[in-house]
Amino acid sequence: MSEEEHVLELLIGPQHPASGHMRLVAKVDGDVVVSLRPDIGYVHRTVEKLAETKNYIQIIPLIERPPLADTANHNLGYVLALERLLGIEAPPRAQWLRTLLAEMTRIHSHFYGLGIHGIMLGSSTAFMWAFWDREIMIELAQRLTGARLTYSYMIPGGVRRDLPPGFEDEMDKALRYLERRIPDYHKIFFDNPVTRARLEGVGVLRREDAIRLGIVGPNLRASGVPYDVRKVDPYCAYPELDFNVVTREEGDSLARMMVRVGEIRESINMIRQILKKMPDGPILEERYLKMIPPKWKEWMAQHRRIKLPAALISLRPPKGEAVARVEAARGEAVYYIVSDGSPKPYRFRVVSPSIRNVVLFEHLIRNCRVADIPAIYGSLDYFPPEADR
Amino acid sequence: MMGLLEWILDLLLSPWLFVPLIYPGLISAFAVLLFIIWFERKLAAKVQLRYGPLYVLKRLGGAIQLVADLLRYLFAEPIVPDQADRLAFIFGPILLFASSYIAAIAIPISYDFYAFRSEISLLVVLGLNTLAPAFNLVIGWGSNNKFGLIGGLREGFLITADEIPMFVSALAMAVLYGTMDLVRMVELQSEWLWGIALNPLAAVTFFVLMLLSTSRFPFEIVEAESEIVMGPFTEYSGILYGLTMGASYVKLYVLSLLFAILFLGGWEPLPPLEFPGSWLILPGAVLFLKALVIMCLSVFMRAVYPRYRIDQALRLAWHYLFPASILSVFLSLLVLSGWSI
Amino acid sequence: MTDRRWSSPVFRLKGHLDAILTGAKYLITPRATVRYPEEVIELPEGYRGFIEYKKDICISCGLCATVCPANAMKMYVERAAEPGEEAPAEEVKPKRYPGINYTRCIFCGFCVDVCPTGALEHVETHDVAYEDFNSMIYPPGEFAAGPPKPEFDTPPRRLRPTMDERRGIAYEPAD
Amino acid sequence: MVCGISGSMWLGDLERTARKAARWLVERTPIRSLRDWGIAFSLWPVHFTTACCGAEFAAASAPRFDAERFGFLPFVAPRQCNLMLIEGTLTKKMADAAIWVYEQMPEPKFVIAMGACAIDGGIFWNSYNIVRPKDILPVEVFIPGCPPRPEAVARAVIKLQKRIRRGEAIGLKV
Amino acid sequence: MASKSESQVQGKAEAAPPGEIETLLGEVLEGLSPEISSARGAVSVKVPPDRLKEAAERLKAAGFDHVKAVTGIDRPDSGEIELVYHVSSYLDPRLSKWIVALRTTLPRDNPETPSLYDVWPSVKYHEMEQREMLGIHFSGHPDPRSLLLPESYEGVPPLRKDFKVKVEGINA
Repeated sequence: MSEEEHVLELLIGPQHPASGHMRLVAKVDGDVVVSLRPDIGYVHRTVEKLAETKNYIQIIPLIERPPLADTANHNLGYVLALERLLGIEAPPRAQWLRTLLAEMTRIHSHFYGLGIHGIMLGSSTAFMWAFWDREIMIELAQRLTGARLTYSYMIPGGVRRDLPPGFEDEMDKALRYLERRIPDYHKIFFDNPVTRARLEGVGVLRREDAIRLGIVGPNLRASGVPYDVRKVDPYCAYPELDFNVVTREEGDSLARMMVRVGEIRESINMIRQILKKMPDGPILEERYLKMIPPKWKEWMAQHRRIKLPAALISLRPPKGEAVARVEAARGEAVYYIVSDGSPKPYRFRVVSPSIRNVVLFEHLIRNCRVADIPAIYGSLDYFPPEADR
Repeated sequence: MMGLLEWILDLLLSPWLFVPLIYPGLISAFAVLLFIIWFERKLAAKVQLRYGPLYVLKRLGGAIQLVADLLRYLFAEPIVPDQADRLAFIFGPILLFASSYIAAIAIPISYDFYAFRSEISLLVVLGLNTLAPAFNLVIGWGSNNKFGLIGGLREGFLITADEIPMFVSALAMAVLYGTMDLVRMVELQSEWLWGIALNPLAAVTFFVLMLLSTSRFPFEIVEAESEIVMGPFTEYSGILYGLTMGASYVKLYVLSLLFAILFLGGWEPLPPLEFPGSWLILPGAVLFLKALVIMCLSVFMRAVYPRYRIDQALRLAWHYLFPASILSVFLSLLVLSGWSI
Repeated sequence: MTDRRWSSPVFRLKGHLDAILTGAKYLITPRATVRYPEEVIELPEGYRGFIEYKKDICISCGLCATVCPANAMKMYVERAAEPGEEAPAEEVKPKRYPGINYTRCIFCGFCVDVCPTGALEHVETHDVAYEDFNSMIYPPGEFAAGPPKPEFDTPPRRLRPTMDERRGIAYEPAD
Repeated sequence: MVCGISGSMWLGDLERTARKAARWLVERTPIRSLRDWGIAFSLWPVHFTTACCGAEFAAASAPRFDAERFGFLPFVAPRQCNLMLIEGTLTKKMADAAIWVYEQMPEPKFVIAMGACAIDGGIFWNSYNIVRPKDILPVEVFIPGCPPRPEAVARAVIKLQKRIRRGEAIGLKV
Repeated sequence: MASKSESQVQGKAEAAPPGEIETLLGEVLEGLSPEISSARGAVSVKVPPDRLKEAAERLKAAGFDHVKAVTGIDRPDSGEIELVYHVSSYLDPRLSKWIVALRTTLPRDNPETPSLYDVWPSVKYHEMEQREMLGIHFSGHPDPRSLLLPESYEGVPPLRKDFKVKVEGINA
């Protein structure tokens, strides 16, 4: 028989319980997937082109939409690139606040990934629990920033709000709750023999392949490459934080999941350190702070937030270009801005972690079983809007 | 007039109509269906720290959620895809549902109330039960959908993997009791011990296989939504879908009744009662409660487990459950010889 | 690095038991749900919900419309009196006021933060759904009339979330 | 998966008569209000995530907000669902799929547009690759926000329930 | 060169003495007429288009094992499209600190360049994206499909400057 005669082409998605916002074209021989081709672009919202029509500050909300669960890290990446372009730096307290929100976002983004992985394996409890524990961090982030997910918190030169009163105590209780919960997750999901059977040895990404294909984030670290931008090229408050880069050697789906769990633990530790070491001081760079009308000073101190100075609306960075990279929850995000001196960027490039990981679909989901498609997909924590931008 | 009413009542209460139509047949099967699906959702919701269906009837915790769902199915547009095999598509679910519940007719509900009593009534129940998965195959093929086809094929693999060990573990009990007559089995359990104490291995094996054959978690493989949408039922809408969804629960109900009779002493500890009327209600209720507990335990697994891959389920069935069922036969012999010494 | 213990059936059996027992444990754990239309979570101060507009202190500077990333805030020209009518000259002179278009608004709060007089402010309301597309567009007059309000059949209980070590988020009555 | 849609399982002239009779019967008040009650408490949105609002949609089904209380159960295949929630931006590529999925759903069926992007594009209003859902689908309820809070999703469901029970939303193709 | 002052502004690059990476790149790319300069956050290396692949091979051999981004920049004023490969290393901690922007310019009316897929397989999806967004033809690229845009898309590639999107003023 020719190949066409015994291979069944399955179109998984875009309407499919486990496809997300993409289509997977799987060629299936019996129960074995011969090859799989990801068909992405279903959420391509043209961020790079739209950025060319927007002022620099208006791009902040724009780049937050694609990586929705992981907004703060991407916001930070963009703002760092912009600050490099402008030649300014945020004051220390703002840097620590940024790091705080980035780690909080990492926790809830990882829970998001774990929850989606759970439902893809059929464990609705893992999904529901993860989405519940996410709410803890979301609730706290909401007190800090005023929004559930789309914080738009970091602006060039600083952050928009200061810690609300009593935040440290509340955070401490929340972190202790999360630490209590993780053993239960282990019992019902991570160490459930069924989960183990589904994930162990499934979708193994070897170390050299991970490097060759340019994989990022927990997926890379699960294959034994200790590459983490927070260590390699530290930004904000990370040089002063004590944390480990979580790695695993196996490179299978289970390892990828467990790296995320390990990173949640690390982030919990980091948040404790951040709240302990947070310096006092202004949260916006002085030159912008001076532009705010004096009549707002008292209001700002009382409400612990800042007014946007009008100068920020139409920032005009000098001609040139800047690159910044951050370790977002799903991996390294690269922001590249080319400025021609006008208030709008000349070329704006976002390289999100998901677009760099999309190659894993065709690489990993091959010669595995149909049921392994969601198991591997879930373990990648791939978020199509982030990839398509 | 009264005569007519009495005649109808008599007819209804006669075992040959009562058993297939009312209990444990159609009507109670529907009642169980309404209850158990709601209960499954509530139970999973509780483990997941939430409420589940609530506002449809708030005082009873949303207990009639399935009524609303059924009404919606009933009034939804029935769609038959152009390329489906119309006959298979329409009659598949009906036959699937019917064959899932038909085995209930061979189940006795008391020492002296049954549609028929036979020396081999256990075989009748098991045999009729094996019919249902075949219609899953028909449905999967008939709806002419790739996911349906894969789901049907999975069912095909699972039939052999679950039905054979299930037969064997049930027959282990027949070996133990020395009969295949379900009424006699209950009688013997009242003299000895409950089957679950006599042969726990067969009980556990049978229970796991029950989960497997009714596609409860962790073996919800035939309609594994994250892999193959709804498997054979992907193309079904409206009331036909309602039937396909209900079928596996009805099968679970029948198997739970069988489990209660084989292992939990049936309507024990009730002795044959003398006063009129009681022969119907009390033993039936006891049996029903036991079956209900088994069903609740089965649906609780949804809150605990992800699902196995098909090959893992097959391996589990052939590597562990099948040998376990064979072992349980020997265990039966051992117990029997121990008993007679 | 693979955990060798998992190859032992006994260890796996223990895993099954652990999972089932953990599930059972959560049968008696209190629920986390806020029953929304009856109970409402009180939002923290400064939550970025719908926007309240105080037209009397607006100075028509247009910064809000300039900063709006989604072009949802627009300046509408308004005259107190039509030209030709008998009116003081400054009332005939067109003045521009912001109106908001919730079909686009992304609730980033930039307009509120940039407003030099504090004429724009967030309210906590966030849970409104519309049946009509055009009713989501608020020209200055309607914008100034106040933010949209959700209707409740019965007045809801307001709950204030606080963190709790055992339950994650505990709620206490806010009133 | 090419599946055509056939309106009915009946054949020939019988079909028309039966349809007429069925419609007449369904339109009678007690049956009709029973039907509307059933539909209102059994709104099953199809798993069709169009963009990032899916994250908040998932949060709406999650324990803290638990939309399942309203009988709102996200379900797997379009054939079994009667509600389509456009969760955020609809790109051109996705719009084809959206129409396809909507066509596959049995009547009565409803559409809710969630998020600014699904109403008028939101921050992506001038993107060259988006479609406004109200142009291609009969949207019953709009939820503003970017993304809307889970409470707002619940609010939209309540609103749709009320509309159905008042007979304002019939969910049929005209 | 601006590298020293920039790195001080960032306050991040103290770990390596400025100039080290430029020297290294100069050695690696000797003979390919590279123009090396430090921009903010990256070290820029410009090579002629016909030397791109060779430069890539040498960088790969020097330990730059993956590509972070491929970016095309349309410059209609000079009639060119600038192509930038942001390259770095996972394994060599000395190189990981740096991002090298390997750049070249292509003519705008017929932008064609050899695909670097053979050198760095990690460019695959980036090059596909730049192809459909800017119309750059990467010869030797293994996958001819469009990536993000619908298959039926026709017209000016969207990220070219002559592709205009609608904008609105602040007035209603």
